[in-house]
Amino acid sequence: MSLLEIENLSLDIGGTPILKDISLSIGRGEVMGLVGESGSGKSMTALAVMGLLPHAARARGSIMFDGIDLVAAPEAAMCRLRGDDLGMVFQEPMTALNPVKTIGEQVAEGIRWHTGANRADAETRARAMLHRVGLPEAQFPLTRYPHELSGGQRQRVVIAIACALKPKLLIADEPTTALDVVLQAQILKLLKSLVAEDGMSLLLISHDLAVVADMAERITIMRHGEVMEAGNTKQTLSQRAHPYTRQLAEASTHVPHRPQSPGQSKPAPLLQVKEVVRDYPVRARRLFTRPAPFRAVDHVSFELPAGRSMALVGRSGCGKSTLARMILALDRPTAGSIRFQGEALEDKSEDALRPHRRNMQVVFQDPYGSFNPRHKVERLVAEPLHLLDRRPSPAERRESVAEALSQVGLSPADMEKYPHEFSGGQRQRISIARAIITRPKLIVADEPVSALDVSIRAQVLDLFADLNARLGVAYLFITHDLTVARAITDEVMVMHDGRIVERGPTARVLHHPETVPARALIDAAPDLERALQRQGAA
Amino acid sequence: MIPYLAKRLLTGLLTLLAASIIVFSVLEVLPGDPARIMLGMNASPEALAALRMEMGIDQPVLARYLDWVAGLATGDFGRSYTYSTPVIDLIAERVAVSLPLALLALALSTLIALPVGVYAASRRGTLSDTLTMGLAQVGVAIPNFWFAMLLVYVFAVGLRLVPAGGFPGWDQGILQGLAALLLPAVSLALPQAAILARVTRSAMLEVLGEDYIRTARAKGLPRRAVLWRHALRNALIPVLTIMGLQFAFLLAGTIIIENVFYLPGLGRLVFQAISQRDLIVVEGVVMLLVATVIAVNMLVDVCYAIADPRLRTAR
Amino acid sequence: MSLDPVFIAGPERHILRQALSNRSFLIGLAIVALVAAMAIVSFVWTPHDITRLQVSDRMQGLSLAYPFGTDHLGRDILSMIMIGARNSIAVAILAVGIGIGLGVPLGCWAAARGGWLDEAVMRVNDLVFAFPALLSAVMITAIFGPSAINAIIAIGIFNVPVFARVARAGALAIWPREYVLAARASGKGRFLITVEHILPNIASVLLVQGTIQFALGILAEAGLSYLGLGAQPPMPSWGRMLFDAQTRMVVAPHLALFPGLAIVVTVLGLNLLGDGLRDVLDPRVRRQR
Amino acid sequence: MKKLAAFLGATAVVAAMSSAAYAARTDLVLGVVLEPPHLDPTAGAAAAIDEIVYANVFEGLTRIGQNGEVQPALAESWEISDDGKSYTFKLREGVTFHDGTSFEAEDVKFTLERAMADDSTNAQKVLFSAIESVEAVDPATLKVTLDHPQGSFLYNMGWGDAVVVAPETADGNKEKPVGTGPFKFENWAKGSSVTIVKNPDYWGEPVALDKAEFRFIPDAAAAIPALLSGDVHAFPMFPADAVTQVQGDPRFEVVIGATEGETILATNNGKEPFNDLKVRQAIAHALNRDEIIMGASNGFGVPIGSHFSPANEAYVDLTGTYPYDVEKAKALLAEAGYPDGFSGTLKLPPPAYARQGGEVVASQLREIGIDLEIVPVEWAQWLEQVFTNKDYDLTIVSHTEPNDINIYARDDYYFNYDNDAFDAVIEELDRVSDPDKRNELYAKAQRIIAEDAVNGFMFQLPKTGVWDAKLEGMWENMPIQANDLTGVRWAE
Repeated sequence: MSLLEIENLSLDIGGTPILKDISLSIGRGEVMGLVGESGSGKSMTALAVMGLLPHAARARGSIMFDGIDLVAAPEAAMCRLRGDDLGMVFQEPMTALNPVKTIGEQVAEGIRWHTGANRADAETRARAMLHRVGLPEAQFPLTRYPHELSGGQRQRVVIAIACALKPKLLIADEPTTALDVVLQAQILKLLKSLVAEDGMSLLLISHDLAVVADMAERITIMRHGEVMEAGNTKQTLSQRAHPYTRQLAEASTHVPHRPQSPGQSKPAPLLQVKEVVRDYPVRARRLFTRPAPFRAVDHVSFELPAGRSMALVGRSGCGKSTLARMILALDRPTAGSIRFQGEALEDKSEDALRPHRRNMQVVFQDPYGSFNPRHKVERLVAEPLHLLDRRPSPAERRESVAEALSQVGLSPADMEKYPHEFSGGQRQRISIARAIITRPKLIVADEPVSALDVSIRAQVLDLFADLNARLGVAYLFITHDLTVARAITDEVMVMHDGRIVERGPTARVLHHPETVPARALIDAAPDLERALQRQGAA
Repeated sequence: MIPYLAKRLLTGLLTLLAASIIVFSVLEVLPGDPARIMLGMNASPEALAALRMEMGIDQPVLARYLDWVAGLATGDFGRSYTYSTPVIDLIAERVAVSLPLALLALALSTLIALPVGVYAASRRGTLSDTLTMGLAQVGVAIPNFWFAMLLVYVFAVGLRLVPAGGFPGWDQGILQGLAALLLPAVSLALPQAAILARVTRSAMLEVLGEDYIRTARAKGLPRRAVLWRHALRNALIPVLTIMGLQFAFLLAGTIIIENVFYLPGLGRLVFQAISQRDLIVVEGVVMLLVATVIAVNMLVDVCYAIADPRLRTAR
Repeated sequence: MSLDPVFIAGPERHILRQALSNRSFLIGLAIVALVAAMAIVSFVWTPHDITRLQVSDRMQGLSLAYPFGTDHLGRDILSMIMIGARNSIAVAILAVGIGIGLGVPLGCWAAARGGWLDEAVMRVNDLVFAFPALLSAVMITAIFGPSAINAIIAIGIFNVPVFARVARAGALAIWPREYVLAARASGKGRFLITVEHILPNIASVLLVQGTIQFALGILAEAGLSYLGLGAQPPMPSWGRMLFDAQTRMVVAPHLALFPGLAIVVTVLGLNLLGDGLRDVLDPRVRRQR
Repeated sequence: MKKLAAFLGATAVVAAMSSAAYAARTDLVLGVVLEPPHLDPTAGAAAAIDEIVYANVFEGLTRIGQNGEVQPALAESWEISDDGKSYTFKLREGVTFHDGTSFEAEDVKFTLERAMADDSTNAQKVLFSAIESVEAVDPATLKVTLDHPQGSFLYNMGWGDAVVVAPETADGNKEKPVGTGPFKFENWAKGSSVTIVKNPDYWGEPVALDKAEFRFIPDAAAAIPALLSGDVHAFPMFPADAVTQVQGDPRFEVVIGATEGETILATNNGKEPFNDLKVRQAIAHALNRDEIIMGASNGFGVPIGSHFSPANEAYVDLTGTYPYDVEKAKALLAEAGYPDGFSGTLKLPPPAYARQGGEVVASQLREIGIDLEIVPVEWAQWLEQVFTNKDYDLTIVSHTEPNDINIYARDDYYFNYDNDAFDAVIEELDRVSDPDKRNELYAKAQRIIAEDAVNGFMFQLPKTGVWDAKLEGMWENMPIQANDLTGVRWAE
């Protein structure tokens, strides 16, 4: 008999149906992957199991866990199960821990609550558990507060809390989505070993097929609150019997078609970065001693030829976004020079920058945050027209906006709408339309697709490739995601601790990394094909 | 934390200096002659001049300012024009009423507001939440002096439970003193409690939506334990902010209540000193109140750091 | 993955629909509209002429001719409350106007420039905050003499740092947003960005704070008039009516009852309106519901 | 909740205990409106000083009795020379100050010379202006020589500003007054109360009270609950508005007496259009005194037609000089060249009689077309703007100094009134000491200013005393600013 048996689970929140007749089972000691894009209902399924649904939610059907129906169980019974037999790890490690309690208290709390152990015993067990998740007491005493730990370390604490009492079922809801690839690999490894050692069952929820393919024996694919397909991981993902499964799998390995990079001859450099340094002051912790500044960018030099597409890859916090902001002249370097079209930017006034800004635009990561929600699309897309020396008439303005919108595959009629009326992918298209309206020579794109679902990401990448070919615009992609680099760049630079450690043609760097940081990034990157091969070998 | 506090102390002192200039120059333009007020309609010019010299207000402005600031720095607030006693003694007598009153009111308001706010937050959306918060809304809207008038007529005049006003002095016994401060404290505290309860509730609601609350629930803690062990302490920051503001208000903003209950507090001292043009007293009290606000703000900051470990290192 | 975040504000009809289904907004709006209507009607009509004293009719109880009775000089209380509403509303609105007019530009400026200027503006703010408000108002009126205008100034001055803080905090939260970066990348200066992007997005917070300060302004005005520092006779004000009433509370409690209720109801209405607006406009609260 | 109830219970017990000791008491709590700035009556004008210390702590050569009559005090008797310039006082013997030092003629000499000195801060220096020299003949005899006869000299010596102080303690009287009276100063809780206790070494008849506390209750509204709750036993000047609230209550006695306070609509006679007699007459005709009294002091107070107290034997009723007549007033205004009226300001000091009376006056003058802007002022501003700088049109104020009709003769007084005939009457008054002749002159003076309508004469400020019905011996009238407690006792 399986440990968890969900049968015909339906759920609605305030009358809106969220889950429709979900059925799913997990055996003892089994790892089940639950995959779906946003809005597929995978997180709600997890919360339903935990009994932590929002107030207005109504569930029907049954969730049998170890012989108990969780849908019907009273709150007191659920409290006994949660943290003891059921553990859960959440997506956002930065906010999942109570900031005012030490990590020791937070791990020990569940132990004391369920076992009635005294403080000392609970702390001993907490200490042991933290050691197991890779936080040995020597470096991470129980008295540490969450804010003193990094994101990856915090996620380890959350895992320690969830696994402290060796639950029968561990639910991990996108446990690595907020972390960079290297940390992701480490956390996944940790989860794998804990599950194996303690014989726990694991329900791993992810939007990333590659992650699941690497971890799970069986997989369930959800969409719009319904189960599309379920079965053995390797089989399901290799055969791709269900059209949606196929769509997902293909999208996650999608490489846009690009005409051969324009001319092998070296065009003139569009952007030249020389010995750029950016320091940030650090707040004094002690009176009278001024701490050394934090160096975010450390003597970086490179050139970007016109019309080329280049990736700047690195782990979070390596300084790549700071560098991008300096290139965009939104921030000034502490030392060094940035030349665009042959002219230095770093000492120009805002007025003198105008002609350069016209030729250099930006696309941001967050398609939600990059628009003023109170403006219509027309005004949003037309914003850079402000840079033109001659103000266009309203009619000309509308014409330009219409043209830009059609170039990104939207209808000119969309300019009358507000941004919230669009989906995430469409919004990223609007942001690209805004970036190309002044016909720039360079677009700096800061993680332009990492917030998008896989199928939409593929479409947006296609659009980037297409614009590169048609308009000859050069790209600088800032990303931690190697699939993006692989898909549409000619060259890759790997950044680590403020320095560029490796640089070369994309294929060469991705297949034969020469430096340790580059290799770490590439090894850690989830890859569906490789994962399936490994699954086959196992 | 320590360098941060040192910086705060320094800006606090600068603020005080700026305040002293403002207060002094504002009162300098205040029309009215303190000597004339003392001696009244029939005073002869010589008598007026003699009194002005006695008060020291015949000196030039700058000399008087420097004299006064130098005095402040050494704890000498000068001598009252009208009472001709040291200002510091006058203030000390009044603080002995105002401070206990403010503390009593703050304690009452906190004791009422915190449980009510937490309770309402934990019962969000229910009838009892709607009712308590509705009452709190009304409480916020009641002018405290009107409330005080009603309280006096019910509890002092009608039921004769407590004195209608006045203050017997602490030497008449602690209990007597507290009895005299009870009604004023209640009338000050209730509107404040209504505000604080609303702040507590919304701070709690905000915290209850945080991820770590879900983590705590996932550990198997029941709602009540989560509420008191995890949510309350995190909700304290906005609550502390409001309490700091309220304390400053209670110490200085009670003129009206002091009038209704004819309590010899700081507010009435200033009010009276303004009308008698006893400027040096006004200046002294205002400086003291400004200093108190600065000190309370710093204290609140320290409380923040106690409540939230992130602030111990972040600053 | 999380659900779509609710947007700060969409097109206005969206908000209107939200507002019309919000209970506190509706009740608050109704009360405030009633008080405003009373004030407006009083310009053209009141039940009695309160500039003509009928001392012989003094301190009458409730009757058909005088629904709320008469005061110690024989004036109709209802008429006085109606005209007093004018005074309360005018003082509070203008005081809020001073606060917004000075505080918002100051706060936005501080947020846009940052650095020492920000520091300086905020320190001046702290300085004003450190002054005991009511006492300072008493001093201000002692210098310039008691009048409605000076009450407005005294209350308004203390509104400035409130709005400066709110505007600055709001602006500081908007500045790092990507659409501001995009606007900067489009070459827009601080002023233009503040006008086009910052102000519209902090408007809702300011509106909510505005209703709160409005309510506080009415209470403050009542307090000042009670101390005799607000509007002067023959212009009636609620606070002074309470002051006049309290020596007569035993024989004529209605004198204190109606002006007090007028204050409570008006402030309550404004606070409900503010709460409702916050629910409708602030996405964070809305998500919690 | 239980704890709260227990706490309330405890406070109730405390309250009950404090009112339990009720039988045959010898203590008294008196409510007074203003806190004095200090307690030296010879160095300040504030009535609040005299209201506490006069006759209780300090005594002068003479004293003013309950009905305004001059009585012997520290001077047992006196002789006046025939030319009226020389007064020989026989002083009481065996009198000591509260600090134990004995009272002698030298003390009086010191007192008078201190008040007359150039650097004197005595608020009523004019009282001593006639004195030429003071001589201590022997410890019990004092001779005062005047440079001209002064009919009011003995009365002047009865003022609070003329009380006798000891040279040893004079400088400390502001904080710790030392006098010869039946009560000794005990304690001053600033902002709250002054306490005086019985002086066991008093020369005269010992007082019945052991202890009296003057509690400061500036707010009219607070006075009522203080009285009703039994916190305060007596208010010599209860807020007039509030008297109605206790009038029917058998626990209290309400006594409406007279003060020396002529409440007038003071007029700037030196300023257009008020320098025109017709305008002033128009104003006089427009004032309805009954309504004003009703509005200003709850109907208490006697209408007056001139600047003189109805309690005084020289009083002449002149209220009919310019009777209330709106049509006549309008006609006079038209005659004066203001058929459509004019506008002006009405400056009102803080007391209720002024603020509330002002609203009524403004409303009445509006009837004849005079549109007044009400400008409330603090006393400080009133003294500066109105009294000193004469920057005003109209103001309402009560002149509480006794027998002060002579202010109309003063040059440069804030009324800006100048009438030689009136000045002559006052000059004569100063020299004449024959009572009949004096009364005649007083009547003449009253008529002149009434006919000139110098000010709007409204009413005599009432003394609205309210006290516990078991209290005896409280003063009914207030001929001077004082709360003489020498005769006050609790009924058995």
